[in-house]
Amino acid sequence: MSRVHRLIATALLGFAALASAPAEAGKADDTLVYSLREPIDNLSSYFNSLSDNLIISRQLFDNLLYRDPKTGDFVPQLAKSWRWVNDTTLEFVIRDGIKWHDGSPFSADDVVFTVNYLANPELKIETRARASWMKSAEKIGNDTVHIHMTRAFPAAPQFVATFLVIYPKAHFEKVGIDAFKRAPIGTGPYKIKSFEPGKPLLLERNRGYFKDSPIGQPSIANVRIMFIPEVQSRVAQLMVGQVDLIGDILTDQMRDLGKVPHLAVASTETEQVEYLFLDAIGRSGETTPLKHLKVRQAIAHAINREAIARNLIGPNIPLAKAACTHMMFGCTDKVATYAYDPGKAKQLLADAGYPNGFEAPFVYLGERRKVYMEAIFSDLRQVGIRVSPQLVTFPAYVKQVYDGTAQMGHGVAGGAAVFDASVVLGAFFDGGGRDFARDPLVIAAVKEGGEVVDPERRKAAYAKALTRIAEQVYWVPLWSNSMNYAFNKDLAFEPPVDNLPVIAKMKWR
Amino acid sequence: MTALAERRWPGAFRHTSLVAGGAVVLLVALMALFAPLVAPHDPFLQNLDHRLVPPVWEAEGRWAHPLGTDALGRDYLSRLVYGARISLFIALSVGLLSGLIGTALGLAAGYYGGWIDTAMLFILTNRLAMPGVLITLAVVAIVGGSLTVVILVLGFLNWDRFAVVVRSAAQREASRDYVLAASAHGASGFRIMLAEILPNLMGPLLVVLTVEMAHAILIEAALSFLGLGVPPPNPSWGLMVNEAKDHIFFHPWMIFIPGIAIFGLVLAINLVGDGLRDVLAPEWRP
Amino acid sequence: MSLLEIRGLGVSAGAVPLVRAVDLSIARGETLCLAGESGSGKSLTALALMDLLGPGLTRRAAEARFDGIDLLDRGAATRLRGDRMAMIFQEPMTALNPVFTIGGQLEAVYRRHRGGGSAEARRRALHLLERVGIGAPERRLRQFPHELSGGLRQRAMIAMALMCQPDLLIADEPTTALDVTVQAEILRLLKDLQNELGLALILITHDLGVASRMADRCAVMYAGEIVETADRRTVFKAPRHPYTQALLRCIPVLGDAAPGTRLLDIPGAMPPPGESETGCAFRARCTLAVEECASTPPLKPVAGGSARCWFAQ
Amino acid sequence: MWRFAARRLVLAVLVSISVSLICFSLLRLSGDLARALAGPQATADDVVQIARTYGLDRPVHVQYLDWVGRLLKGDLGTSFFGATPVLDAILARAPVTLTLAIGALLLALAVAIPLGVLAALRPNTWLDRGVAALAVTGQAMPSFWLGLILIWVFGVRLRLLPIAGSESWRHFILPTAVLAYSAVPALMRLVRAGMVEVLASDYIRTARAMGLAPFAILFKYALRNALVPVIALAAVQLGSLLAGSVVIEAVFGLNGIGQLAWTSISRNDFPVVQSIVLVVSLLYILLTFLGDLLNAAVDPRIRGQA
Repeated sequence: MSRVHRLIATALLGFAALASAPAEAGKADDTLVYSLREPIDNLSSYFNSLSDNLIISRQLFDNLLYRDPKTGDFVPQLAKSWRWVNDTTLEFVIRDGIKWHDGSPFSADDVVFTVNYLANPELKIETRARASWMKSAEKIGNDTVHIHMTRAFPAAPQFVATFLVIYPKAHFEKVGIDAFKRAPIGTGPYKIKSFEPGKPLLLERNRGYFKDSPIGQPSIANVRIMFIPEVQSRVAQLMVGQVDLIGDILTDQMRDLGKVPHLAVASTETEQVEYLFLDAIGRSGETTPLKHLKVRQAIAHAINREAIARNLIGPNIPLAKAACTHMMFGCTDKVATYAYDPGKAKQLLADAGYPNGFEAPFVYLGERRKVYMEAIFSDLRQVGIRVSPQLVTFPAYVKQVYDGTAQMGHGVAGGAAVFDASVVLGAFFDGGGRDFARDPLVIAAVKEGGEVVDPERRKAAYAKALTRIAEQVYWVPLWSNSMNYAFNKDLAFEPPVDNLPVIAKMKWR
Repeated sequence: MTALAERRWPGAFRHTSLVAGGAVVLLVALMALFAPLVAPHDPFLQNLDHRLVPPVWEAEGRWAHPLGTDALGRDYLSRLVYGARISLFIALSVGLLSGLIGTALGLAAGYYGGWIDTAMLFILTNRLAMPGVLITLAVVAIVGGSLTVVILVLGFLNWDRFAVVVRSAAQREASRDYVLAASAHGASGFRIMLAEILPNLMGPLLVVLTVEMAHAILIEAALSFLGLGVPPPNPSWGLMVNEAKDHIFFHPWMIFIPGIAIFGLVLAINLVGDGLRDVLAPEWRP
Repeated sequence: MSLLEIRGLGVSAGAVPLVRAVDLSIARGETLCLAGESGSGKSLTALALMDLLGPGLTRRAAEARFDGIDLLDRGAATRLRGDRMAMIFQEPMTALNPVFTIGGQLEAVYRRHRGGGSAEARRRALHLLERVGIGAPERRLRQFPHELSGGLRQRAMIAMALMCQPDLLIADEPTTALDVTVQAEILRLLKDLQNELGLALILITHDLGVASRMADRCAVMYAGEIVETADRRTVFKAPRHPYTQALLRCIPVLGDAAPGTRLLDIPGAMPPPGESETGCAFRARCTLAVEECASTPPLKPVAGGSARCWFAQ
Repeated sequence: MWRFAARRLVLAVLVSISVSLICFSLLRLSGDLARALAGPQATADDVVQIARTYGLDRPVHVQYLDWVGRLLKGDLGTSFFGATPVLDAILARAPVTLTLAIGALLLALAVAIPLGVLAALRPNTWLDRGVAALAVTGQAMPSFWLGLILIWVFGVRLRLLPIAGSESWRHFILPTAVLAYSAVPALMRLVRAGMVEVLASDYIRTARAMGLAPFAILFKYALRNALVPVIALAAVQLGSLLAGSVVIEAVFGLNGIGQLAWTSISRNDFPVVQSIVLVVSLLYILLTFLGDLLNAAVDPRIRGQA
């Protein structure tokens, strides 16, 4: 082609691009456009700890177990049945007839391979904690697999259902991890149509998805996943119809978007609990006022959790009474509670020797929490506690917590779709780096709950710990973390409590 | 004579700009100084029952909150008034800190020359090669944002213009007769720099100071926009933009007000700077 | 018939007149010196002739003809510039474009007015560089201005001005910025070239020594006006205007002044432009000034020329 | 010329070395990396394991030398997240950022040069004043704010342009315009000042006296001289546009290097952060080096100085 021809062709193409409207999302072309936050380089949830990656994994892969969000029960997915063999061994019987996206059959070997691959401590995965409970896997007969654990780990079924997506042994061994991260093959309801870092991820329905899957059959033909970090841009795209579904928006934005005619909104509580932690043992310095129980009680009384939750968190989000959410196994609400009472808070401060209040740094994470965090600061300010807030990044936050330099702060506990009180208590009240109470009584109870498998004994142990935490106000539990979604009215969508939407369950109305 | 006049921006414009810019800066400074008298409400007082009240020119606005209220029901006008304090404080502190560093380096390099000059130029090249925005972000992300951190980081990163200007001015002044005379009388290099050369650099220094102040306000706003600037509940204008951006599509006035305040103040400071340059140091026109 | 004929030329910056009512004429082969203190309007007069005034400056004239061509017609003036009228300047250091070679700059002038290939232009440039006394012209053509000394640059400037064989050369203080020895060489070169090429030369200088050596006729300017114009003999032996007389008193030996002698010692200063609208501009410094001088004197014809003074005879 | 280039090259190498050292030490100031990497559910054993796998338990100077050694082999290391080679991550995103930065620079030059020239040709006119106003407002405009407002106007209200993403050239219109607007003032002032100075210079008067064509005088003689400093500034500006694209990329959802830098900063992905800082610095050094050479090519006086 001559240079002139090329120029003309380019010009015409440019003109065509200008003339054509931007790709609209929606029902008409049976393409769901879902806007996520963080751009991803690879599609392996083991080699990428971003929560958005877990969402994508959900669509491409299956787990051995699936947790029914309605009942909270673990139902078999890739497995046909499962049971505890002993405190450190789980047994799974594998379904037959399931096929990988490339048509090859799924087998017990794939499960064994995946577990053993991840259990290798030398493997460079930054989501090590998701795998470190597993020691090895062993094939018992044709379709039965045992997973051996490194320690007694009662939350194992939860981890299996949430994190342990199964990889294809033969394909993985053929292409290697680097190629697999870019073009993975799963058993899941959707398969990859195209993936280039920096571009939207295109998925298409897996027509050969196995019939007995507890999540049902995928209904929407095509999925286009975009990555847009700035929440306003996501909101704007939804408003102009370029996107069908967005999550992680502020309550105020959700309310406003709900007024837009072609949009619908939904909000759900999640399995995470938000809390304030208080340095009750003086890790940050012997002189911290927070060592006084009365000061901690004053803080609990000073915050108008009800008003903040109603106005800024969301209409149906339950307040947390204890250091857990009601969805977690082992949680209880039969603990001491502290009603909003600024007068009493001032009195308690005066009794503790701080009639004029005090100043303290306050560390927290998360840009989108800023608004209600400010409301909390303002309430504290009313009773004389002047906090200097530090909105930091995750590493800086972790450092302050582990080093014990933080006096007080906000946190979100639980999560990563683990519905078990151990995920809160085992992490924050185990006497370790993140424990600002280091109360022997609590530590012992938490240890017990984390090791025994008997549900009733676990419940009792956790109740003991939670009661003590509330009495001593080691934490001020706030409310369940919530997640807000807005979406195209044509889309039938129910927000999942585990923050991991399953596209296979969505339909066009 | 014509060449000199042509070098500057138009004469009439120059004067109006200096006057107009100066008036705005003065107004903002007064507002900041007498914030408690000017602001109708406590800028920190939240009222969750009166959130997102629009400003008076909107249909549901009321005079109790002339510029409306923010997402926590705090009076927007009061926050704007108190925010002027923070913006000006940051601008001045960063300007002075970077001015101190840059002037010291520039003076030493320009006056002594030789290896000191070479060393300074090397440091300067290094500084210019470092992506300032990225470093600022990284440092603030690591240590956490606070007024002090923001001022220190910006102060330590933005001295280059001072150093460049002071260095060449000092080189020129160092060869003047009065410096030679002082040096012949046995005055020390340090004394000559401070007592003889520095006073003669006030014009260009003042001009660079305005540039850096304007720059500091913009950078702080950008940091706050990314959530790494001055921490809440301080009513920094950048933070107000940051908080308002959540509401841009439904309550656009929220982002317009602090955005225009930043734009206006920076514009005014730049106008003052341009005017000062024409008056004090025409040779420093870019 | 004279080559250049100017009547009533004025230059003003807005409403402020800088040069007023200048009449000039010059014949082929003649040298006219425009003399006067700095700020007297000599250079502006020359720039106005060439239509080279900077922005903000305007010129007007009753009549301006070059070889019968109307210079007030801008297009005509533009076509003449560099072709039949050329000009060289005081600062050889800055008058040449630093980013082009000497050869490139010379050739551009030739090609602009004569067209033709670059080979022809190059031959012409080589010839002229040789003619103005630059050694190794081949090499110089490829050099940049900053590689040449001040004297060489001025020679290159002269060569550039002569590229198209002009009829008139205006030299604005061509030697002021140069060393004394180089000055004499350049002046000699100009004189030789003039004789050889039959150039009309307008030489602008504040140096009466230069004027007395070079001029056929001399026009003395003061505060934007020509105060006396006459042949060299009259100006230097029998000046009629008190200003010219005062100037000459400053030079040690009349008519025999060495180049480089400066005009220095007339008490007082020239009035700034726009200050006095009427009256003789020199009266504040004039020892002869009387009441009559408050009204503007005409340029009165006197023996050998004319002078703008009530007392001139 | 060669001596000039060689001297600049030595300086460039020295600066590169010290920049690498500064980058490395600056970013080691922060917290315990292994812990941050390990995530919220990690146990103490997990943390130790991670420190060992990533080599974070070695002395700092060993880590630095190791890093530099690999750098020289073209290995920028591996991201802590996703185990992606940093070079791949940067290269994958480079097209977006380079399109944005170069586009913005070209747009800025396309605006700044004609307007600067026009303002210089017509000083003290309304045109000149308008250009001055454009420069002053451009300097005072918070770009993230302008970006959001433009999204609101063109994306949401008028629905003329896409809001976020980088799929077609239409996606680049708004971010390029916003970024260019911030670069225009400095360039335009420089062009105007340079043109005013050059037009008033003796050699332009000479050119006019020699009767050269006005068009040629303006474009061949004057502009070429006035653009000498503009070249250097443009090279510097490209560097700062790359760094400045952090905010713009966040606003417009462009997945470029700025975005990579920002996400990596917020999760302390050291290998990525320090590589990006280094790459941007090296690019700046390279650009100024090229700018110097280009200047020398245009202006023979600079060549002579060395």
